[in-house]
Amino acid sequence: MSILINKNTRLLVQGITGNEGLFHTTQMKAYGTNVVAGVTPGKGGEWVLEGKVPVFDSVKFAVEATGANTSIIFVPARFASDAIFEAADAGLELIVCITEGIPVQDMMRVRNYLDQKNVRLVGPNCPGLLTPGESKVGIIPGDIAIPGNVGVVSRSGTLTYGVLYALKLVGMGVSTCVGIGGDPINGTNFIDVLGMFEEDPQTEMVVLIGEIGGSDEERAAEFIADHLTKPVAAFIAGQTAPPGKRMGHAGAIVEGGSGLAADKIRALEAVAVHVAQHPEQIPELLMKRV
Amino acid sequence: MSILINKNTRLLVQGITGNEGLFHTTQMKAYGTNVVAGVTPGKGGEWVLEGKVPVFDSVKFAVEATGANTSIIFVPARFASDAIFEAADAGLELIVCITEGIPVQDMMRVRNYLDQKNVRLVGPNCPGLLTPGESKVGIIPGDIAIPGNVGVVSRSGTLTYGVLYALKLVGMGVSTCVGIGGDPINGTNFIDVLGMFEEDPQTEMVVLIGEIGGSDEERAAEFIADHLTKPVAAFIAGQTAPPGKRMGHAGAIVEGGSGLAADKIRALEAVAVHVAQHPEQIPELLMKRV
Amino acid sequence: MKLHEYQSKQLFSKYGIPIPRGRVAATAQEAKQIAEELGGRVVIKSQVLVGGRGKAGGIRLAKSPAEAESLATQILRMDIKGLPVRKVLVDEAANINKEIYLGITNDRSIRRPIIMASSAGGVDIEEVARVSPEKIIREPIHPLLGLRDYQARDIAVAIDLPREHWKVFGQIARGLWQAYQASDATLAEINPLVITGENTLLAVDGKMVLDDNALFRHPELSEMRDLDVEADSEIEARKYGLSFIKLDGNIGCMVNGAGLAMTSMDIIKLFGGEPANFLDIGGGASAEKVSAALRIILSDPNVRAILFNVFGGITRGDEVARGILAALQDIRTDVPMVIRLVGTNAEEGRRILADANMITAETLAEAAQKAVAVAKGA
Amino acid sequence: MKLHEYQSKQLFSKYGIPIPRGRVAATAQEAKQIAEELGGRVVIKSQVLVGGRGKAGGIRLAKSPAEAESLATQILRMDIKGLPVRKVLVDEAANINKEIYLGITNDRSIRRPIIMASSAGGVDIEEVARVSPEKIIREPIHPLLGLRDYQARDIAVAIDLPREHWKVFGQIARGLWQAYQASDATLAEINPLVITGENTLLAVDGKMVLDDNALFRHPELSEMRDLDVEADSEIEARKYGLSFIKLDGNIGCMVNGAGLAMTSMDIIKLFGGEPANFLDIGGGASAEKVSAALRIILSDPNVRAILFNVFGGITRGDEVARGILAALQDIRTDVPMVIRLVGTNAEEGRRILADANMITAETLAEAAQKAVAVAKGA
Repeated sequence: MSILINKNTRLLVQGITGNEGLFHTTQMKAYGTNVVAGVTPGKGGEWVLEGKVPVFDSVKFAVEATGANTSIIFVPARFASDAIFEAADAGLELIVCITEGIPVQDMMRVRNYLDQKNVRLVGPNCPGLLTPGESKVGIIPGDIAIPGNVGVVSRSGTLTYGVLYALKLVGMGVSTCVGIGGDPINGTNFIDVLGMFEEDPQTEMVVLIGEIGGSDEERAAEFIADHLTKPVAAFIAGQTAPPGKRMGHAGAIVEGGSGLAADKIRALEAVAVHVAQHPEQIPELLMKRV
Repeated sequence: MSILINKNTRLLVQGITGNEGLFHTTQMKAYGTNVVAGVTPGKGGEWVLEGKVPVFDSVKFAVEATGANTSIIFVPARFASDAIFEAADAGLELIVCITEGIPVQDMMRVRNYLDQKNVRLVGPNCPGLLTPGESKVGIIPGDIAIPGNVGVVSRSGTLTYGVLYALKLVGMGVSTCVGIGGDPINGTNFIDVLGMFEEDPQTEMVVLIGEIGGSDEERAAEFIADHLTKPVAAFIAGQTAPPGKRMGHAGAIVEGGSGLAADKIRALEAVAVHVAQHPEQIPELLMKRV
Repeated sequence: MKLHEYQSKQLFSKYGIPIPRGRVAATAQEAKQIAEELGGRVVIKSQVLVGGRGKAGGIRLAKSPAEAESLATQILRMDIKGLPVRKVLVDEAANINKEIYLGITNDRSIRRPIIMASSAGGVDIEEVARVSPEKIIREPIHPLLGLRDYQARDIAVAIDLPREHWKVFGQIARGLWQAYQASDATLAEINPLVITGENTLLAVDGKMVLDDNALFRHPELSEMRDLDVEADSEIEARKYGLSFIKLDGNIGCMVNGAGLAMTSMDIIKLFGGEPANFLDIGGGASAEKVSAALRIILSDPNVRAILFNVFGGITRGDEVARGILAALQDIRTDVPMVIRLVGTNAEEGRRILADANMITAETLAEAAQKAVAVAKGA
Repeated sequence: MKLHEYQSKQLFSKYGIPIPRGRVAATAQEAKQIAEELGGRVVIKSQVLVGGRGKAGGIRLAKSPAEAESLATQILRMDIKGLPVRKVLVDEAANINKEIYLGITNDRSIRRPIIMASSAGGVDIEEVARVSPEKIIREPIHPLLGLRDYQARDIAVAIDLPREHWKVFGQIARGLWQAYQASDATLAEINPLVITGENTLLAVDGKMVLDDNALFRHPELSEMRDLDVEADSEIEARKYGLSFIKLDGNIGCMVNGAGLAMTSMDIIKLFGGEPANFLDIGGGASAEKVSAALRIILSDPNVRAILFNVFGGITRGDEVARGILAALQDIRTDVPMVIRLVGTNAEEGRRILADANMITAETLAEAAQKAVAVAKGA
């Protein structure tokens, strides 16, 4: 078992003929993900990946033709919210949006709309999902994680890779890794994923990687206290970030005293989560807990 | 029993200090309706109806202070959609909008919003509701109907009064009369009310009053065939209306062959509904059926 | 409220939709001058608020300014379906390779606007919709989110529009939606949207209908109303907030409520009469309004009887009665009047009218039968 | 992107919010002239993108044009919190009876914009929020429906605004929302919104922050960016799409990903060092971008060591490596460099850099420890 993606995932790639789309589609396919279709308006009828994946002009037509149930979005930021609406309206169950830099008001409209539909969005501005050995829907390098019993959820991208790699180096495997993205408004938050890990029999312990800004980690701490029976280790990035400075992620703005790393660490430690001083300590913290 | 309104209705009147609002509030109170509050922005703190009903500046404050659970709206058309949003956001369960002439795009936005909330809107452009002997929320003259077992649902206003009056003249009483209004986009349609009448033990037979335009009567016919065990009599106004002419109600536009009275009558008769040639025949049709 | 073609296209242009160069003219001389400015072949198009102008000869191609003048002279003398032509639009003639239909209207069954398109555009689009509904592509528009770009693209694909036109088609669809929403329209239509000989997209004809209820927030659009095409009685009625439509019969009707007004017409016919009009005085009609309504009915020389059918709710019987009395003081008339007055303050109303020499009735059926009888001179 | 007060107020005015008469001046002479035109008492306000201008002496009242000139001279020489004053706004002085706070920002916890107001407006509003949060009224705004009129009214009631001001307050709230939405702002704030001695409402100070990610659809707003107030290195960084913030330490950092970049800073501190900057080269960084990043880091004379921490995902190790090589051909430097390169195409990247004389590390901890050591001259 795993969460969100597995062998039954039939993946559609929006923006498949762009540089990034094509590169990562190749990687996903090589990893074993069942990539059934791509969409690039104006390129319908072409084929990519040596004639293995058909390209459609629209998500609706691609879904009708291939039975795709999951979409990953690589389209540029200014078109990305439309791509999410298109995927949602075409009836996909899971949408993973890699694109970074989507205007925040676009995302508020998207999220408000999706909340009335039976669809899950992961991201945007996220590295996507990896269920080692089964399926990869995103840009997480496939060779840095092995199958196992650790569920990983993170707001960060490359920082997550470091944690996965550190786990692999000590022989610890991962059930599913979910990058939820660092934007202030996104589709899936810590609580959503923690609940799924709690339900997933394969997952026996959980790693949570947060960062400064917002209060998702604090709410995750409450959720862990009330609902999680599995041990959790965490790391919070930005402990030394100067207050008020914008840190690349729109989400990483420390606003008026809230969102500080110290507060998040305190909240997590208060509910018996071990918080690492630096991310490479995570494996030993997990081993202590089990 | 009755539907939608009864002795427990605690009514709030939006636009209570206007001419119409004040006149009909007086009538409703005289009928026995429990009018607990009024709202007119800028007149909060005043009292109307000889000091019996307090006026508030906003629906939220009125609900907090009086526990109102139903609202009736008499505010002018250009402010009416805002008044509906205000009532919905204040948590009222039932909103009856009397106002006519609300722009149709306003109503599409209102209806889309309300569909995600647990609130029922009746109207706009409707005469409201009457549960004879118990409660009146609207402008239907109280003395033209007596309590009884006939449920009445209608798209029209004064035409309905004629039917109620004709029932009274032969001694037939009414459980609840619901004027759903003649606008193309409204809150409650025939099907909603027919379902409630079917559930209501007091109601033993039903009168449906339709008019040209749209296809609500056709859908009501389907619903009657599938769900109604109680006898239904009907009248459809506009049998001689010239096609394509606008008949006052925005809803009463005959568009390209659909919405014709003849089609509606055919659909209803096909499911064993007796359709009257003129509204004053309704009582005898009902008596035949029972 | 319907807009003329030239008004609709001006609005479209404001929202980025490409339209032909052209201007409106009220005289043949002006039409000639515009043709000269446009320097070549022009189309002379009658501006009347009714369909079927082309088939009636109201749209003609002129190959020279002189021909433009002579065709404009002819067209400006025409009546089309009873409407006099007072203006013509002089547009640069387009070379038409293909005609597409694109329109937005409200779909009451789904409670949303809907955008429709077809590769079989042109004058026979209604026939296409009837015979081959699958050739009409329909996309509902979310009332809060508006038309999405991907929807315009899906439509372009579905009507087999060549790829090179997708981008401009998307702009046109977005522009049409913006025009529709910003103007509170109930219909916005480009028919045909053509692919020209130069392989560009061009909105050759356009039509908009605005929501009368929303005109209060569009004063600049209200001013576009063409009073020339309405009967004087209808203009007068609108001034007083009355809903009035002139018909061909001889029994004038004054009723409160559209449903009851239609029913009154139905029942007059049922008993063998012919209504002279539809007239809804609306809710809460004041004496002034009622008085105006009566004047409008009596201005029709065909009227042989008047049926008043008022069921008080918002409208109060006493006010209606006072309105009738006031009107009868101004206008001397021998037309017999039948009145049925029930509901709110009806008793007081009947008291007020006691001396007015009117035929009274209890029920609608009785009132209609009496009106039919007196109209026939019985 | 922050807007200056004068820019924010111009935008507000466009959306119907009343603002004081006034203009911006770059010299004391201009300030004097504007004061003459305004014909009376004026306020001279430094235009710097930082809070606390008033307390720092950057906002002064002038009773005459001559005084305006002399105060402008003083203010135009000031530095406020490190930012030089290059412009002053000369506004007609208002008689202030009461100060109200009104602002809109995004509330990420409810995923909606939120409008906030307080009767205790003015410079101490943050203190009010901290000490008496109940004095701040909050109303969430539906992202698709926008601010509703009734919400503005509810706020007016809740802050005890006298009734005579409700209508104009409603217009101001609606205008602020429109400005916020139409500009893709993340903050739009009027503080104070004053009730004047003449009993009118006036937006005396204003502030807007725009969403950098949405500037592509607001070219006219992008042009308002004030390059004067940014460090050259930050302007250069934005040109290449890098996210860069200058700090006070001596270990330059070049990292891909904001979270990893923050973590790199955290871990440098953990091992006793001080980062010289935050630098996120973003996803899919090209050689050109990496090269620019390196130049920017090396332009800081404090830098004693550089830590490269790249974990390939979208970013490919080989591209990063080529970027470093390219930069090192342009810029001769003796600054020691520690590199950690893992993930997509990392192996090829390491091969490319084999001859570049860099210190390599396997783990982040190792990399940070090595960087701290070489920065201390070990």
